[in-house]
Amino acid sequence: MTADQTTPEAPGPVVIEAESIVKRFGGATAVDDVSIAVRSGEIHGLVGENGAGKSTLMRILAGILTPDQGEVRVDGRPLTGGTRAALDAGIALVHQELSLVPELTTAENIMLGAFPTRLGFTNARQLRGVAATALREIGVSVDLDERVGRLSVALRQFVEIARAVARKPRVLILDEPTATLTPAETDYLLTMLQRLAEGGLAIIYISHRIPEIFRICDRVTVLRDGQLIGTTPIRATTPAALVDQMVGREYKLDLQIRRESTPGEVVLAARGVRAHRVHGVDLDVRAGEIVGLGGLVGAGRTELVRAMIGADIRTAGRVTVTAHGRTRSISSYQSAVRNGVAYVPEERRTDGLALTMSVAENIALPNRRRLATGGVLRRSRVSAFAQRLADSVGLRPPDIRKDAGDYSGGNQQKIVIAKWLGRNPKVIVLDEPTRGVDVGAKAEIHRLIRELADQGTAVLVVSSDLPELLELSDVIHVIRDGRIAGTLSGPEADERSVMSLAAGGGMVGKA
Amino acid sequence: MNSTPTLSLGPATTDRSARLRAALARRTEWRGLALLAVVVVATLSFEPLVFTAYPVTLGRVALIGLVALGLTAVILMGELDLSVASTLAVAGVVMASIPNVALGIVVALCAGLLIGLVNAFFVVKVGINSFIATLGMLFVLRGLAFVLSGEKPVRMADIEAGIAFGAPIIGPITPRVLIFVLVFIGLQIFVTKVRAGREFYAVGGNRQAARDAGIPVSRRLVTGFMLSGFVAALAGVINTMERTAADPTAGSTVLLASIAAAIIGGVALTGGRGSIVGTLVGALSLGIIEVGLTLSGVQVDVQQIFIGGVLLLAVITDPASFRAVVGNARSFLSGRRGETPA
Amino acid sequence: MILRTRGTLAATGLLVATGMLLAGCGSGAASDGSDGYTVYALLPQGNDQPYGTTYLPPMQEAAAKAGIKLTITNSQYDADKQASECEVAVAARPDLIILWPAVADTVRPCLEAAKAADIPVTVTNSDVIPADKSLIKAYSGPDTYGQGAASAEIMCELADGKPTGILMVNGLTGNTTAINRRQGFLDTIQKNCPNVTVLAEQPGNWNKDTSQTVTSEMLTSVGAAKVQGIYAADDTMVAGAIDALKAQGIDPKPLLITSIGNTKLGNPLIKSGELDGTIFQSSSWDGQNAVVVAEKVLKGESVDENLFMPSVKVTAANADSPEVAPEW
Amino acid sequence: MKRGTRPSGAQTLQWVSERGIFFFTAALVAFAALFIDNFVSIVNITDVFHRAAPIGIVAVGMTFVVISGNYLDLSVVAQVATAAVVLIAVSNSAGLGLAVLAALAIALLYGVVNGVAVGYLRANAVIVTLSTTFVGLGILRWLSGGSIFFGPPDGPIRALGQVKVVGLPLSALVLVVMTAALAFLLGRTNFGFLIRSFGSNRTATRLAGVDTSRVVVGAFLITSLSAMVAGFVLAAFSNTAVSTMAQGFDFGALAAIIIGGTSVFGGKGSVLRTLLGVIFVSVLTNILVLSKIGFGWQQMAIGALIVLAVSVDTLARKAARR
Repeated sequence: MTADQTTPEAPGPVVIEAESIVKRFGGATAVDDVSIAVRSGEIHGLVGENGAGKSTLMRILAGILTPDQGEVRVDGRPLTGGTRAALDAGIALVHQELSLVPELTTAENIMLGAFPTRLGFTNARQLRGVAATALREIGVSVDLDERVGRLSVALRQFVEIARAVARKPRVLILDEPTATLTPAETDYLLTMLQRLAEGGLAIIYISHRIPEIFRICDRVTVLRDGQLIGTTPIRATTPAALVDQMVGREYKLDLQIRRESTPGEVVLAARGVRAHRVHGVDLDVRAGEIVGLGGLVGAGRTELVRAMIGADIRTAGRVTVTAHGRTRSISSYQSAVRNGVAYVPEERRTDGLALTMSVAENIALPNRRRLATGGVLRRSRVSAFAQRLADSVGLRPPDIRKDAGDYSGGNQQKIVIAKWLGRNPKVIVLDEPTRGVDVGAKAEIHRLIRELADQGTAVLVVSSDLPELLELSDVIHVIRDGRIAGTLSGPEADERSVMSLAAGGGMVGKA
Repeated sequence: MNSTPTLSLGPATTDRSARLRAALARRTEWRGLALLAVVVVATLSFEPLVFTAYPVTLGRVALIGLVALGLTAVILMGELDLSVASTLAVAGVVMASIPNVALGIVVALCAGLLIGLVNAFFVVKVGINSFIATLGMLFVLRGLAFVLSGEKPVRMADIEAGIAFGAPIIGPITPRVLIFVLVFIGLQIFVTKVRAGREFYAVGGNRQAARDAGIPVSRRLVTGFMLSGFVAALAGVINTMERTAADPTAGSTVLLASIAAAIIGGVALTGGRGSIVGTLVGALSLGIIEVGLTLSGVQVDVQQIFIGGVLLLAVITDPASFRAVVGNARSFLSGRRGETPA
Repeated sequence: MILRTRGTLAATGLLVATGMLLAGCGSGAASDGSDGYTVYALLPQGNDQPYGTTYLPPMQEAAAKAGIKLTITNSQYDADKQASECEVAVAARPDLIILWPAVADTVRPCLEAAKAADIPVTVTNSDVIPADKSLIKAYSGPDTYGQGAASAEIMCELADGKPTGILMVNGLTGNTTAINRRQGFLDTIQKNCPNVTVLAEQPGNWNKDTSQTVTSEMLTSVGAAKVQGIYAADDTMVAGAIDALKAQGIDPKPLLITSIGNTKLGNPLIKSGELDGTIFQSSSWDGQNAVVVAEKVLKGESVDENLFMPSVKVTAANADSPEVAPEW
Repeated sequence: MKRGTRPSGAQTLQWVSERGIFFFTAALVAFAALFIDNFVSIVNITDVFHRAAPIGIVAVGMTFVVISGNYLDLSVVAQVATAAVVLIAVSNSAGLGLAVLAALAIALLYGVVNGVAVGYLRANAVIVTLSTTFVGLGILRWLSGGSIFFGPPDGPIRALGQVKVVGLPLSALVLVVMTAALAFLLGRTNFGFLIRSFGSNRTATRLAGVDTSRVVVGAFLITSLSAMVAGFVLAAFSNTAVSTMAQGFDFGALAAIIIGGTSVFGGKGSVLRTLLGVIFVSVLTNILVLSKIGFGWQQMAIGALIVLAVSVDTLARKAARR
């Protein structure tokens, strides 16, 4: 525990190394001749756009996938034998998608796959004991007997980390652990990781968030298109250089580029909205205005927007949409859609797209009425319509006959937006529009959102990505405990002001 | 030194009543228990004989429930075994065809395990959805039962052994009920206390997670299907012993009754949710209704209308259904009035 | 959590209401008080099948006349269900049990249980196997084996010693009646007229449409020219078989066609000459005598071991006779 | 990601596997035509259609429920029997027109009850349709008394059953017309699009502003109406009706749908595939009967075929992915 901050590089011997790894899926090469070595006590950043092969490489390290070529060595010994062997060798992976079993308890989830047994029977006392120790180690308190399905998203993320820690790993791999966390939680997590590394753990940290990499990593490896671009000590690089390496071109993060906006009439108006985790919210969104909703995960932002548009049950309150001088009340989700509301949900894979259907069909879905004559869909009209929209959102490749499931996260999000563009929405509600999306696609999605607003659409954005929120929004409402804790606009809106409202005055972590 | 910073992300339940409430809310058997309570109350009021003649009732429950218990193991993993009824028939025919009773039982039970293995092979190795694989096996095994039996009932060689088997052994408890209770206890312990059984929930609740955590998912699936096959074969053996002959058409109503028992008891067909106790509760409800109606001499068509009605009520009174109805009604009303009540 | 609890409560409420309803209906059915005999009749069919439908009313009528309180169950040919109903019946301690075995081979334990409880058992419609005869008081009903045999006798007479190839349409696979009739028919032609040979056989599942399809297919399979006759295990199926012949442009009249039943569907076919012979089975005789025999046993009167329904052969000669008026 | 060139062998395999049912059916028919005596004759082809038509009409309708991701509709057995009995019994006493209307009303009732329970109340389709089977068959038997109903030998129902179109029975034409109509409905109309979309992802479909509960009701209604037509066809074919008809149509139709290649998880599949699945099973059963093979073996063959067809499909997909 002695704070030895003076040796940030090469703190210990190499624990895990992968040499010349190649992995193909079907015809596509996901990882192409990549080598990486991580030392004990090191936090090793791994960055790259979506589809760069980060997750595949990590799954190979964790024994979930077998490489087509090359080998993984732990302490110089080749690793073969799948997940089990990797676990035994002390490799723990915290997944990007939550990999918990909702019906099992917190303790059982932490010990999943490693239940202590006596004669085949699980040893409940030992199980809870080890789980409790792991939770204590990461400093999170959770009811050990609660079903994980009833925990908040953030808690589940920490339970997952506790599971990795409980195995006393020598290598801890985290794949975008902060994607669902609020800044305060992120801050806590990063501090915790540094502490774990000081204890001699080798950590591989994958993130899209460049500042996090610079805050905790000792070295960083960049992947692009499945190939290794390079590994550099963090002090020898800059955020800009790193982004350039990731995208392979000169790229500027358009932070702080705010839009000139001249909002019009109020289009979306909510009064006294109450719902599960929402305790009375009044909210207006004007034509051509981008309203951001900030706050911690679990503060009730998603619940608020879903209740507003009728996607979830609203227990009280009135929400109206005004278009062409007529004001209509939203009583159900369908009435919301009928009156010009578009909704881009948080979970695009499970809620936004029919993955086994073509891009064209996904785009046609909300527009089916106008594409049909007497209830019969016109194929040529559908494909022309879908193609036009796919092109307008910059879908790559722009093949509308492919299944939506064949596209990467960023492109999938573009499809979701495209299908709503066809309706010329009066209001568009976007929940975490760029979560898990690579840098390039993120910029394009931001461009689309701005264009919509410029055309007079009322835009409501929920985001945990603070720079994104600040960059996009004309007005930011910060939600705390299901209520609006404060409203910020113009120069007063910055990271500090949003955070202090979100956390309830007393700012957590360092300034 | 040891004071690590902590993060509070939600209430860690501490007080006793909250704990109890949380523990109760976790259970999945409420709907089944509600139905059972109603059935018991109703039966007590019009046909108390059901309970005074409890060995009969237990016998019927054991008949409906035994196969359902084995099936639950498979359903917990998010799979389905439609071949159980046919397995029951095949095992019965196999057993009755072998002159030596003990040998017959062993071979029949092995046949059940083998059938489970074959089902598992198609599901695990070939990668077919279990609904389809076992639907195919449903036909194959039913056909096999006819082929093996020459399309007619097969009498046991040793009828006396069968008759002795049907007699009560401990008080009024017949071996069938005893075996049912033992299987129930065994499976209950298996899925709550044994590591492999506990992991069934992981396989059904989040298969990828189970795999990533190093749980041998394939082996668990094989275990589950073999359990289901074994229990179905056991039911076939018991039926044959008790009837002193194997009927190749046996068990025609068993499949749907077992699935119904499991679902009434709160076992989710999507996997990962439910319990062995729930299935028992479901089987008890169905058994008591049936015996009660039979005892009071209700005609079979009217019985069917009752049972179907109760089943329909039980399945549409799921809390999720209520939420859906309440939601719909609320939206409808607020749509009408243009405003929702504060 | 709150919603969940509320949902459960509401569910319970609804279920309780149903339960009350059930209880209300049930109590009406369970009236008692008469000091007559109580009898359980364990049948495998009832109002769900044509035969049972016409079997039940005469049975209930006879019971009412004899002052017998009759409780009827219907196991729908499920041996396990019938076994459980038998346990229920034994537990209820009636004065007598009337049994119509769902699967004859499986009723031994039921008979043993009844004997242990000192409840006499009479059997109706389908007899128990010979080994179990000692456990029952009496049997009344058709001789299903004998019906097959009688139908075969008509066939033999018609074939008149000439080599005759026939098709056979059986009942539902695995069903006791189907098995017995088939066996009776096969045994008799083997014994009486080996000149009759079965060219092909398939189950017709007691259905007219299934029978028509399989008959047509069997005709194709063996070659229609080689087929000189058809035996079907009941009149419904023979009607389908005759339709199959007609559909292929074959006149059924010259062919030797026999079946069992003389039902409302079969009788006109006899009269039109398409069906050459069938065996009359009176469902009302069957139902009535089930109770008559039971009553005799209850009163301690002596009964014959077997009271066989006369297996009356019906041909064009006696098709109009009131004695064989079709009942169903 | 870089795209390599896919080995052509695997590509071919996948192409074949996606069209498996077309090849299987063609191969089986070719085999039968070559090696089974009298297979190719108008009489025998008529028999194949007699086998295929009633269950096929049920299956093409039930495809809607399967594609919508709701497993199956077990109550088709009760529905077919009810429609047949109502058609004959009511037309005997009150005329054909009223009989059809009554059957239609009952079919709509079935569709609405099943659909509302599954669509609006989110209840499990297997249990819902199992309960409606119990209730429906119970009521049918209670009211009909289990009697066999038969129409007059010169009645309109009999006449319809005897009509031939280009040498084939009217039921074959009904099957083809139903398939074509339902294929159009599923493949080309908004309603069919919503069924497929709902089967592929119900949440996404709801969030596109679709009244998904109504879509489910629609799927069950289509199934019910098809079952009604199947009941009519069955009644017209034999001119008789009884409550024990159509046994095994539930899993039989499902087997045909699966052999056709429609996914039980919903989203993927087509009505034409179901038709081929039905024809495949009917031809196979026909061949077995023609070869004098007994009932037990027939069942085994059908079961083995389900497993085989799906195994080949799955393995080919795996191979193609490699």
